[in-house]
Amino acid sequence: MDWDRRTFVKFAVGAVLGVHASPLIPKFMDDTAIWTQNWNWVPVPEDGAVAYAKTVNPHTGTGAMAKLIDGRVEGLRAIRVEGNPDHPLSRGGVVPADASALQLLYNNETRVAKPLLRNRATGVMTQITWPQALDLVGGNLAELAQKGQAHQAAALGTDPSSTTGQMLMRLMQALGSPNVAFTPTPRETMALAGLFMTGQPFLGFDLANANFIVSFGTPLLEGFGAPVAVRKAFAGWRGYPKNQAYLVQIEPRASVTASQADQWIACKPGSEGAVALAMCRIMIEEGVYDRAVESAYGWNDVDGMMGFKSYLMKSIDRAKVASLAGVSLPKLVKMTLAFAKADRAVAVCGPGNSGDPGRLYDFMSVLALNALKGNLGKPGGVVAQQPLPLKSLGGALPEPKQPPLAGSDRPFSVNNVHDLAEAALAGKPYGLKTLILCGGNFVFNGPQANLMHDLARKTPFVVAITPYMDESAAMADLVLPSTHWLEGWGDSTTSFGSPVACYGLHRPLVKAVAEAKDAGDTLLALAQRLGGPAAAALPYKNLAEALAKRSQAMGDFKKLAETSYWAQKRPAYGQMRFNTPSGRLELFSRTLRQLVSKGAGGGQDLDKAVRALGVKGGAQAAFLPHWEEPAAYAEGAAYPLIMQAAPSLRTTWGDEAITPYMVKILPDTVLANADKLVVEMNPATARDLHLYAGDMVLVESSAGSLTAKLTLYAGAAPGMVFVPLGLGHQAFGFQVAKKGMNFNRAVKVTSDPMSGMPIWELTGVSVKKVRG
Amino acid sequence: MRRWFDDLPKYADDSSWWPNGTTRCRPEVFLFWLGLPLTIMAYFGLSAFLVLFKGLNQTNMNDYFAFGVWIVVDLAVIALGAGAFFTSFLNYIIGKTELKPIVNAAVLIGFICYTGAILMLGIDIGQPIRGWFGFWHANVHSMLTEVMFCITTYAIVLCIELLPSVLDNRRIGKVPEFGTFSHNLHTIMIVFAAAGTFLSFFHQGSLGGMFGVLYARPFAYRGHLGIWPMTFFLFVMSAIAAGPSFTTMVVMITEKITGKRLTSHKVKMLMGKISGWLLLVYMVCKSVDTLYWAFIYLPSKGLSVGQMYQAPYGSWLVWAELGLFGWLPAILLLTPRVRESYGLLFLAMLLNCIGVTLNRFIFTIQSLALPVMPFEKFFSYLPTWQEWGVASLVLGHGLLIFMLAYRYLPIFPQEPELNQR
Amino acid sequence: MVIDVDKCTGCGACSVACMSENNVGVLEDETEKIRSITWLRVYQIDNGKAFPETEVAFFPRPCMHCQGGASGSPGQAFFQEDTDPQEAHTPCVSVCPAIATDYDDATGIVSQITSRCIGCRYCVAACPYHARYFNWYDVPWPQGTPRGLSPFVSPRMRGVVEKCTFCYPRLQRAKNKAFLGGGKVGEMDYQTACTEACPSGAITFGQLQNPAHKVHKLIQSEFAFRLLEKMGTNPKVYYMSKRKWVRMMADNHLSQAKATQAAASGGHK
Amino acid sequence: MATHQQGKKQRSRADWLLLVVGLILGSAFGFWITPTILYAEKPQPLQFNHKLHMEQVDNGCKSCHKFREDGSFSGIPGIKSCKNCHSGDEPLGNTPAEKEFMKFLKADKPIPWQVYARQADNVFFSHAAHAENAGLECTRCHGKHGESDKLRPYEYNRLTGYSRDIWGRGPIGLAGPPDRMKMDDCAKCHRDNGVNQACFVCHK
Repeated sequence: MDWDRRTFVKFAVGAVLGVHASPLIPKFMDDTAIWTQNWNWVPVPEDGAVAYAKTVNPHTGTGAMAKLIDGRVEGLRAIRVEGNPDHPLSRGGVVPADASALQLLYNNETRVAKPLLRNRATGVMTQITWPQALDLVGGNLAELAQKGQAHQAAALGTDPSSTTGQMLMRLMQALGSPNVAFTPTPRETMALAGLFMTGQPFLGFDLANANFIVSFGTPLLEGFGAPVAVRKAFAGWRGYPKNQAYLVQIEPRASVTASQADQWIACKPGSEGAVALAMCRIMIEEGVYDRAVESAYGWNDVDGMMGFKSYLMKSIDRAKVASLAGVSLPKLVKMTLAFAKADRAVAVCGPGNSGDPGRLYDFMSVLALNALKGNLGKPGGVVAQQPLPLKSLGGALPEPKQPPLAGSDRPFSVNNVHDLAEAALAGKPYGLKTLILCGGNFVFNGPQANLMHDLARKTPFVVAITPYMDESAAMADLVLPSTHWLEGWGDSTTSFGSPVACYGLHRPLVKAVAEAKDAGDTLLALAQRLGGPAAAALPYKNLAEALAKRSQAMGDFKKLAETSYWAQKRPAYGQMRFNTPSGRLELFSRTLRQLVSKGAGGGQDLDKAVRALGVKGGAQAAFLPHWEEPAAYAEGAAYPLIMQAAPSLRTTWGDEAITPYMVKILPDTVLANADKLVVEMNPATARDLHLYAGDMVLVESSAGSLTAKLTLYAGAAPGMVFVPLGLGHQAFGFQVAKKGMNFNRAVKVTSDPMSGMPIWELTGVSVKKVRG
Repeated sequence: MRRWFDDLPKYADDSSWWPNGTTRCRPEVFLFWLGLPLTIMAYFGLSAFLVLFKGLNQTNMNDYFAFGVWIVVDLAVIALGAGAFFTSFLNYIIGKTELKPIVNAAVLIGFICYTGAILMLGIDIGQPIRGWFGFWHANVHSMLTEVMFCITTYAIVLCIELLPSVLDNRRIGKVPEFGTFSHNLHTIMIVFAAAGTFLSFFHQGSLGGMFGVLYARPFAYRGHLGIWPMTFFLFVMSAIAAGPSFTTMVVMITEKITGKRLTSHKVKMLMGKISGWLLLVYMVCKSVDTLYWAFIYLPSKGLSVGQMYQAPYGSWLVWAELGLFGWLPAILLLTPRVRESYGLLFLAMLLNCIGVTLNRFIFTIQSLALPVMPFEKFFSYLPTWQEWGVASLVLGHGLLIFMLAYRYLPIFPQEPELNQR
Repeated sequence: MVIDVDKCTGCGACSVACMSENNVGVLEDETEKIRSITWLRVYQIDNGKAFPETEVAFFPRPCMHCQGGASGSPGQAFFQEDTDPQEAHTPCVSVCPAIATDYDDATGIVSQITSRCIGCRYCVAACPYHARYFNWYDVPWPQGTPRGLSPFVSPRMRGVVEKCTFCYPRLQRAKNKAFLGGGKVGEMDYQTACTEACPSGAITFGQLQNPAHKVHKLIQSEFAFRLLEKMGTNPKVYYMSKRKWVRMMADNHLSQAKATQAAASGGHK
Repeated sequence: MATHQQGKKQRSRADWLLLVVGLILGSAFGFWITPTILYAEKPQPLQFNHKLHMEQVDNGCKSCHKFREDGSFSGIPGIKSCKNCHSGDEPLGNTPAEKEFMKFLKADKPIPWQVYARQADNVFFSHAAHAENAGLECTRCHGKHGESDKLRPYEYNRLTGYSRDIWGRGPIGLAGPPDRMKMDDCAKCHRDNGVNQACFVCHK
């Protein structure tokens, strides 16, 4: 036998056949098919036992449920945030910020894991230990206190009613500093309006039971109070074949609320309050108002000063207001009559579209309108919330000797971050040496972001207590990691506009990132480190203990923590109690008058004092619900357009940052071309300015500017430019950072007449084309 | 003293490989010109690497333009390559032996088109390593499955059909086994021609069917005849109308470049006539189909023809496709005087080929560009350089194969005779 | 599924809840909407009127889970009625060459098996709703973020098509529970993530053919409609609105053809 | 031509023998490579005696491999589950494996078991549907694993990374469960029993 080509071929054929007779080929094909399906860098989440834990998102007020999974190897982790169907207000619904909360929780690239010390010169951050960090802050504060400069330390927080907020106040007060300030919110404006007119600081709107709702420029469906609760009410208003309630939206833009409303009354920006007053006058003239209001204090003239009715008759002419507001008078009259006729009608005021706290006199006007409708204390009307049964964290502390930075020139003031920053930067009456930023990311959220940026830059020692490496942390000398609300303790109080009081408690559901501590625990540790009055003012082991003490009246703490909320059962219907000096509803606020007169005398002095507080109407109008032209109108020819925000739950509402998922669902009318903010303008206005869709424009106010891409939207009021909120972060990872620009950087904050609250609803701007 | 490169011309002398009775350019000239396809291939290589390594984000395709220039080129070259099966069909099965002188060229062009198309399809899919799932886990209801099966098998058939030409190379043919094999192959070629015809008929049709079955895409959807949508037949018809034209055109271009006569003008005229008649039939059907679609089908879906053509894909496309590149070449090709003129014949065939390419472009891109939901936006699409790079594969590897084949294989049996001095 | 357009406030909670349920990733640039994977996309529409008559509404658009084959379906054309059941089928299912997607007759859900998908995108081309999304990119998961991923939905790789599944894994788990308890999967046991999340309760989910389910009643309403009904895709997602312009916007109408054409060419200067 | 044919005749028998030899060798090569080269072993972190544990518990496999309340299946029990019996600081028996185990227990560290029956991530397998609803025995798919007194070595496919149990230990790999747990086996059983075969029944 020769071993030649033919033999070899036979052998080879045999071998090939043999291989095919073995499982090699099909097996290899099969394995290859499987192999092609493996992409090793695609994560494989671990399975495990599922559990749900109830909690409340303190940023949105939503009753949430964390879906937890207990993996055999990886342990307990949260995989989703869902709605809590048992929560009386949000009943299972969520907003995007809730549903995507895990993206802020689980991201090593944006969370602060350990205390960090920043070198101001180089900007380099170095990790330090907690004791070192506490020594640094404690030492700094102690030194100031020792030198009698405690007042030159200030702390900024987000929510004064939260336990952490209370702790912050007590700590600073014990230290001897009057400077604690919080984010201004419409809750304060509402509290003032309520106090002045009814003596009740906690007023809410019984939206769910109303069947005729008139909303005065407040974004009911884009972020109002607890957004889910409002939506639940809204859902009840809709129906087939006819809607269950009639919603009227008065605002300059065809927003979601305006579109979903049964009627949209497009008005000039800032004229909403005037429209409310015009409605009052129409109701009076047509005789369709609740006669009980005639017994209110200030219905008629008092003490030789104008009463509400006289004011309306003198200054609010329906035709004039209609033309001033740019609305059709017959439509307005028709709507007013329908409002008056409806059995459960309510007029709603609230935060502006730009997220500002609202104008005091507008709120008062809307309250007056409700009073005329006679819905105070009625189902579907304006109701007073039961105060939350929360205990104080301790006895009263001595008042600091120095006057506070902000608001000392006003008869009453709400300590807010903006005024504090303005005063501190001006050095009037003194400057700051130490600044503690407790959450809130003020450098981004402002309200006037440029100002907060300057404050952080110019204050010698800045401490940021934050879960994230955000814009504020980036400017701080010392960054102290705090917990995300899913991994730490904390609480939240009744949201704006809610008809019932509602307390939310969140507890640690998953293990906190590295060395993060609850912000409250950090404050307690600081108090311990400082010792003396500070330690005495906050005698708690930890935040949980403080929470337990504070919420004692709500029952067993452990149970409360598991339920996650406490809520007033039903709105307080029935005759509203008026805790006013007159014991009646006050259309002319005696409280306000007394407060103002305390500083000034009567007559001429009073008028002067009132005008000094920014009330253009003088003493005759100052104590009445009345309308004043917004400051943005007076910006002059250099800023001919009016800028307002176009809010959306897809961007943000409140102090928490936008999440990657929220960025992802932004339409291209908000964010376009990877990183361009998009602003809206009416096509006619754009034509007048020789601008076209897609142009890059510079929107400039006297306080700052932003560049953006222009989109034309027929639903935008002429003469205005609408800017999305909450974009333009420099932090929060590649999915969020460097997208768009920050609305708060172009905003000009002004002082609300009388209340002095910072307002920024409208800003005078110029818009011109730029290259880009 | 002998220098090292003195022997080079001897080594490079490849004249013994040239087909019998032909002359070819000098090796260095040939090598120089090889640079062109190699450059294109390098461009392709870079683009393909980027696409395979980084993913399809290197292209400008998106969820609205799920198909892009690659599919257009694929469809176009497969249609243009139809000359292979149809010429083989006429030659081997119908017995039109007059076409013999051009069959080899047709098969070669078909081979180039099909292999190019398959390679591109492999890059076009998001998971190239799973490309074979179309066979492994085939869905028999999908037109694309049919296309995949037929194209692949037909490419194999084309290899077999091309094999005799390779084996007939002067040097290879001298190996006795190869010679015998080649001879045997020639005798059974009719079987492969039949198989090729069958396969081609189906995949040409299925390519059209791919669009015609998209019943939720009003631009592409067409009524059915049996289980096949009208586009099935229209695609077959347009392919066999354009294929012979393209084959002849390539031959004519080669003639111009090489300065040699490769086939007699009679053959070309015959090819032109065949193309012309087929194109005429196709144009009649296509026109009827278009009218039906525009005036009966679309209105039934609440749409108007006007909506179908929006800038930049305006109504000029219809006029171009049906008029300038449709009826015009049909009439030209059917005019004997046009066929007799070398230049005019070329022009008519060129118009014909552009027409079929345009048709494939319209079906691929415009079908997708048209938003079906009334509130959707209208998008347009422009390929990236990477996409052009991959798309240029057909050109690059086509040139390369054609140059090599022309130089070494007896593709044109009439060449020696026509170029006798 | 029935979506009440009059209740939808376009907040996007459904979309985000969907993404977190289904492990959808986020790229660095998501403004390129034609490449951005949003299983449930909320389309904003407007009535095209000038200020102050402008009005907007939203169409949340999940996968329609088309059944195909109902009235007005393909074969009404030319030569004969289409009798092939495969042709009168879900537009995307019949075209897939690798059986990476199927139509479950028991549930009416159109599946998508991404590990089978070869990424040819033929299904993407077939879907008129743009409900199918191709993974153009590798999904970047910033460090730490995979901890928040759900084990019930397999994350996808680059180069495959994915889409809304009506949260099928939720049915799988609901069935598990039913098997153990011996009961049946009730209406509320299987609800999609978007339905649960919607703060205004605009989405209702259930079995269309089950008279005991809410959706069954809702779709009888004169205000109920579907997207592109004329195409014959026979989708399982219904919409409701009292507003005529919204209902008109759901399909192509010859009367509107001219207007949309003008608008489209106007928008593309 | 003639010489060729002659030569062929002369050598034909031996040639055909070689074909057979080739066949056998090729086939042997195939059978050898398939398990030997293709699979690798990984040690289990601990030894575990199923038999011994089965004697101690009263509910069979379900004593430890439990169904959770929501109908999901716990799979391999976590260390918490072990603590139900191994509650004290002292080992219950005196095997070296248990001593090793006590280390994990004391450190409260999860035991990194290699899972023989681990399917791909995109597989949804409902134990409730099979063990409860259809009433299948565990052994139907898992064989006599529960009666073993020690853990066999864990083998995995070098190419795919999956456990050898999925493709089966049989040389041909056509055995079906309990030897094999491939999708084809799932599909076959579903087909045979008239169970829904849609993709989403078993995929996620």
